[in-house]
Amino acid sequence: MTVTFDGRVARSGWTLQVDGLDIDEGVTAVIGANGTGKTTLGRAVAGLDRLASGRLEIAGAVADDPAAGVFVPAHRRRVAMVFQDLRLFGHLRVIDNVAFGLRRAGADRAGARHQAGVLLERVGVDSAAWPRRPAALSGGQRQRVAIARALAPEPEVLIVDEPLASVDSSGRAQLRSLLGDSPAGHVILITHDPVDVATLAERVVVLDGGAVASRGSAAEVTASPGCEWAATFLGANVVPGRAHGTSVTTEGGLVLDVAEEAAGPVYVTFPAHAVTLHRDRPAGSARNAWQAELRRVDIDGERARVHLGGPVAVKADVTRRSADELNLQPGLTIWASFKATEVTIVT
Amino acid sequence: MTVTFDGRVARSGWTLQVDGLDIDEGVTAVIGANGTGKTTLGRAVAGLDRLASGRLEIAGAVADDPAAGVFVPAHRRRVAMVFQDLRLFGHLRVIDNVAFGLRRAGADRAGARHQAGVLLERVGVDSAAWPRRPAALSGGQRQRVAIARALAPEPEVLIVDEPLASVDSSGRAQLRSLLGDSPAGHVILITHDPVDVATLAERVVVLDGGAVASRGSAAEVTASPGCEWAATFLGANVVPGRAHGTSVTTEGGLVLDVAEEAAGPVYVTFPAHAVTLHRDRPAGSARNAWQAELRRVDIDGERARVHLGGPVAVKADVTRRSADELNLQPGLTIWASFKATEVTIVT
Amino acid sequence: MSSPTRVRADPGTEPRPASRLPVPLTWVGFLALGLLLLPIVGLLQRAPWSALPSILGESEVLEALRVSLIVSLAATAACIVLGLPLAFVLARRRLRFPRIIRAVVMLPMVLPPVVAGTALLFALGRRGLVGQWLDSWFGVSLPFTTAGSVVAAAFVALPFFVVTVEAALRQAGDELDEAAATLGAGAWATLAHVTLPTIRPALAAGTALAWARALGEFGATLTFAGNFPGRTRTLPLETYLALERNPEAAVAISLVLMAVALAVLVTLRDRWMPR
Amino acid sequence: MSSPTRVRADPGTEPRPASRLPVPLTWVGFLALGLLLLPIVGLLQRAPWSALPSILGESEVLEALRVSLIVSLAATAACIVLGLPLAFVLARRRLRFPRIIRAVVMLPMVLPPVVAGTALLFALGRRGLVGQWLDSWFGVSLPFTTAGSVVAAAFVALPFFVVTVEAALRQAGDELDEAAATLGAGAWATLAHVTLPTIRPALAAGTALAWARALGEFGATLTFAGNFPGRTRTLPLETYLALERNPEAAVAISLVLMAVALAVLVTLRDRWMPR
Amino acid sequence: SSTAGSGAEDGGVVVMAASSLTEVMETVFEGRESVTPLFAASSTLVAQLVAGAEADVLITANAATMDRAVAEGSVRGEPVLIAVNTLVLATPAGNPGDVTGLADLSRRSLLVGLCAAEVPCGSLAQQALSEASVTPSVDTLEPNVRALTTKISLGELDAGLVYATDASTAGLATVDAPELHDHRNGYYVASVSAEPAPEVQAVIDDFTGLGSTGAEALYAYGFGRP
Ligand SMILES: Nc1ncnc2c1ncn2[C@@H]1O[C@H](COP(=O)(O)OP(=O)(O)OP(=O)(O)O)[C@@H](O)[C@H]1O
Ligand SMILES: Nc1ncnc2c1ncn2[C@@H]1O[C@H](COP(=O)(O)OP(=O)(O)OP(=O)(O)O)[C@@H](O)[C@H]1O
Ligand SMILES: [Mg+2]
Ligand SMILES: [Mg+2]
Repeated sequence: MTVTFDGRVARSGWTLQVDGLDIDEGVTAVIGANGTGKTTLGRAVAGLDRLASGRLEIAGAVADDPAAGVFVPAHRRRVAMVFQDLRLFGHLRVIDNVAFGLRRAGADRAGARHQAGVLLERVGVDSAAWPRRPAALSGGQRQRVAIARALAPEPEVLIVDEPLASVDSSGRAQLRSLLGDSPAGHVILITHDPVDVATLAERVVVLDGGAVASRGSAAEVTASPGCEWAATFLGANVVPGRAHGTSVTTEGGLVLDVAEEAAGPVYVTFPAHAVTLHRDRPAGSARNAWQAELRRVDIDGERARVHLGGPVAVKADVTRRSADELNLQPGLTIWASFKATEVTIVT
Repeated sequence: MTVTFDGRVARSGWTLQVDGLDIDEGVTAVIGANGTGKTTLGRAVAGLDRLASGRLEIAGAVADDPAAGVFVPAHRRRVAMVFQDLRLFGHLRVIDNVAFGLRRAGADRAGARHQAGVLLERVGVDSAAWPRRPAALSGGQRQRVAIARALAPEPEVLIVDEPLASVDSSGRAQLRSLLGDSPAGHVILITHDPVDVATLAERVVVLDGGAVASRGSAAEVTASPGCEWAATFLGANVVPGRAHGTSVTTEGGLVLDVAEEAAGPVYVTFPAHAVTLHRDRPAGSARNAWQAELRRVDIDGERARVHLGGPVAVKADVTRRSADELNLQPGLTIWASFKATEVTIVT
Repeated sequence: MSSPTRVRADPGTEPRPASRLPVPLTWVGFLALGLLLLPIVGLLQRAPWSALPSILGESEVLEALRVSLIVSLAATAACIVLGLPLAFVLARRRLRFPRIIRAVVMLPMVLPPVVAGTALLFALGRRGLVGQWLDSWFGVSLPFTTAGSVVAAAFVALPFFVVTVEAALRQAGDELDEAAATLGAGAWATLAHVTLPTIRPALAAGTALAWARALGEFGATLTFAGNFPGRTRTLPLETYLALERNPEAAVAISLVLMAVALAVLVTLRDRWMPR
Repeated sequence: MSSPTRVRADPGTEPRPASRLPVPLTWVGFLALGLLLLPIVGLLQRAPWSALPSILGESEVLEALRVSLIVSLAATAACIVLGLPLAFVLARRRLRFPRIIRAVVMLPMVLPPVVAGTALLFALGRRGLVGQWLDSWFGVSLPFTTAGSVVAAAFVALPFFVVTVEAALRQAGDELDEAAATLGAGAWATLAHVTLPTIRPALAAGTALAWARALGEFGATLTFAGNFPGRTRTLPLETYLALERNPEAAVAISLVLMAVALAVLVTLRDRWMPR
Repeated sequence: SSTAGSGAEDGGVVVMAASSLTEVMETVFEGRESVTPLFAASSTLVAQLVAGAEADVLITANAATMDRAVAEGSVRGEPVLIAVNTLVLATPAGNPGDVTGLADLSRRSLLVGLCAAEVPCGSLAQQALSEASVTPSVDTLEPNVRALTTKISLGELDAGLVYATDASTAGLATVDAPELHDHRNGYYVASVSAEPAPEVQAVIDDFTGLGSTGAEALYAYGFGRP
């Protein structure tokens, strides 16, 4: 079963245009900068925004097709959504918020509450909080309730819009595995957390400016992120050049050895963590070595992301410890290298 | 100048009790599991919740002291807050949301809007969005507006409650540096993001169950996290034992060598990344080596966190690559070791 | 960090600080309450307390009370049944001339009650626009019946309900409705389980307003439905007639009216609207 | 994934799908609108269109219109000035007997207008509870003055405003007020720049209700303030008197009343309340 | 500062009159700037006087309300009967119910309205009907004549007993009913103060003196001579 999105959603002054996007079963991460249309995409799939043109299919059935005059309303789509702004029902107790979808599907009150309790336990909301109104919960507790509420009716498609943003770190691991094991056929996971992408996503869709910039497995998208933002997000370097056999000449004149043969204009992509930094010219097998100027270092926990200028603009991820050892400072001239086997060629 | 918090905030059925917490200038991160009182602490400092007893001082002036009958209302405290649920003014344009605090401080409309525009640019909200209502923004854009709004009146104390939760990764770096450079004397940064703690916080306060579990510099708190949750969050191991000279006998009977002298019951703490894993008994100087049972492996991006059982329950952080090389599987018996110099002793 | 405010040292029962009202506002609020109560105190003060039992024991008064309750409650029910949909249409549908339609809804309020009653006769009377067909096709004639009183009371009370509820719907927005839809709630379920509970304060207010208006209604009912004991004579009519003969009795009957209103509002309204 | 619904293929102008109303509800809504309009159509149909210009040209009618506008607008202003604080006190203060106080506020609504006027005389008349002191200390006497008409109209209209606004305040909560406080807004600034704009639909509704009620008010004004041309004779009184001698003229005057109300509501109300 | 007329002080005269006299009074006082008429139901006028309204002359549409004003001490002058109004049996134009006499009021198929017993036209009607031994099948007891005439003229009622003056202003058809001839209601005038100022007395005399303009206007309008 697949969700097929091929159409346009129009807002005043802004448009999301998605051409032939197939979302297969499993977890699909949707990433992109703020305001690129991730939430809009989710809303259209859920039936909260209408297509202005095109066609949306869910599991083989047409859900929205303005030309044919078909529109399946949200409540008939079996698509649940965890909203970015939560939208819990303020007048209902926490347990009844979660039981809401079950009740609508016909469960009796006791049964629905029982099941809701099971879910609340799974998302880590203490039973002391169940009879309270959402307003009497902390932010993270509320977000957990929102996740439980969307899971409850066992939807076919589960759209989660930054579901872990204010969940604490231990809860995150717990909820991640919950989402990974979700019985929903499709989980559309809108996220700004690279860890979500790395640990959960079987597929990644990159949105940029209201259009799909890239799609595929995490590795494919890292290789070909489609836009600057995603490249940074995924830690990929994208270097344009011209291929001749197994070498590529970059615009800056640097000749790189690659493991694949190609010809003509190509992009050489390789992850930031594949780049090694050295004080002196590296010995050994790595032929792709060059002298670069160190532009900036971003410390990110135990990891340091080093931005290099020179013949090619490249990012390198090193451990914080080696950054300290190398005494990396902006302005420094340093050797960079990567192995030919780490490279993907995109034509 | 300091914010001194020494008191109790009472909710129905829940209490935050903070004894003599001094929050100095600069960025103080407040961390803790969901529902431990981080937001409540911020609200009390902002003047949105009252102390039930005790005393709150901001920059030397008493802001709340129920026994003395003193309560400085929120609007006179020069304490701004970025709310976890944003609370943008729906009836005002984006630019006027940001100009709000400036207007209240006496700026004229044009001047306030000008300054608001400067701030909106800094937080990365496109000028096309300025005349819109917040409802017509994406989630991340809204969060940026909330940050700009709180920064605008140049508060003495800036409380930011998970300000980067739904900001995209590139925006996060930008906003982090903005918060780090904030002209506010104090930034109280409530966060679930270890990167915020690592990159921004000069001081860390750990809350657990409505009380301060630990406080100090990031290193101090990592050494002595005060609760299981923070230990995990900060990647620290905390092992109880009994010290005699430079060795500590754990409850499980293991004898550890440490670099400090101590006597009596102590905690041995060391970061997870200080633990090395080996297939075979390690040679060399590391005397603190033992055989452990591998319980679980959490893959987190390029890092793998390995949970070990055996004489001591310990977490070890290794690269994903070495996890693959060692072929770490739950159930495996493996050697663990750390260097005596990596250990801190807490009595 | 200037001028700390001294407050009562009892934070446990204090409202949250931010919701504190400007002090002069509170004064004016209590002043307004006092002004509102003044005429009622005046009425109480002039009430013929000693004659009260005998006046209120009159079977006519009890009968008028019965009619009043039936008519006002039936009219309130009609207001809810007709007014809720109308409020939804006004708040949520794209209409062609929204301003005009919204203003038109309020017109019955500005008509002097006697004119409102006359207008109802023009429309639903035996010779009225629609009434003549009701009469000749179904043999239904509204004037001089309890049903007619209900129609008249509902006509004057409906705008109050509609306007109050419509405002609340606009304030509430549709975010929660969307959430309900993604959880499988159809239009009706969303209405019943999400939208209406969200605007409950306004629903209670609108219902109370409509009921109070229907209970006090007098001119339109009289003009459209007449005045016959046990059928169309409500307490306000009884009061009006008593004024002609014995003003003291009129005051006494008004007290009954107020007591009934107070009892109903205190027991019912706050049941729907717990703090 | 069952039974797709056929819809108009014009999504650009469609309302958002989730805010679609149940179809029968929409029907009932339009039915209610029709029922509400029916009597007004009846009135229009019987209006003496040919005699209209001469009736409306009478200086008395114009004078009554002037008095009506002055009285109703002044009464509305009084309702806002007194009613806003009262609504805030009811919604935001901890009161000792909240249910009773809230119910008491609605009592003026259930009093038949004539009784309301009598009650006002008892309280504020020259021999009244407070009126006697007003008279002997300040030489102020309200009955038979325009000020008296304003008092009477405000007394009957105030509850409508208060109840509507109070409900909206409860629905709005105080989250945004807190945000304003942290940005340096004191109680007044928060009120003006945050709380009131947030409940704007209800403010507009309450004001419109109060104004319409004051404009149509008749019994209490007549009883308390009398009926003097150019001073206390409002359009509804003019209508009432016209009914005694020339019912057609009464219909004509009612039309003026409705036209004025429509004009004011259409131009003003939607200015405060853009969609 | 305060009231409608401050009587003798400024030479103006405030006349409170029952609202059924609106039209006549406006004719009578046409061009007399010093006289200010105020209209309302007789009972309302009395309530206003009791509450301290300043007026010089009170004209009520029945004896009971005038008596009450006297009993309350609000009226000190001697009430004088100035006109009477007779009950008639009125039907809508064209007499759709084929009413031929008082006895028809007991027909159940007819929609019949009377005034409520609390108001003069109602008590008069009751007297007349019981003297004629007619038990009417009543559908409504209107609290004032105006409401009753409106309903008859709109055809909502087939018949009713109203004052002759109201029947003629509203253009109702009347059916001759001899049983009604003796049932009349009196209009009374009285000075509010015991010693009326001359200009106040002049207004009263205008109605009480034989052949005076006010009284003639009343008769011309359809009221009966006392
Ligand atoms: N009205 C209330 N009644 C009872 N308990 C409440 C109420 N409001 C909040 N609480 C409880 O107070 C505790 C502290 O809440 P707080 O919002 O300060 O947590 P937090 O540390 O900010 O958590 P999070 O990371 O989830 O935002 C929570 O356990 C919450 O359930
Ligand atoms: N009512 C509106 N009028 C005009 N533009 C709008 C409106 N609502 C949203 N937009 C714009 O639509 C774009 C897409 O918004 P969307 O919420 O889908 O972004 P997103 O990818 O979810 O971003 P985020 O990561 O910030 O949540 C944004 O640029 C936003 O400014
Ligand atoms: Mg979004
Ligand atoms: Mg929180």
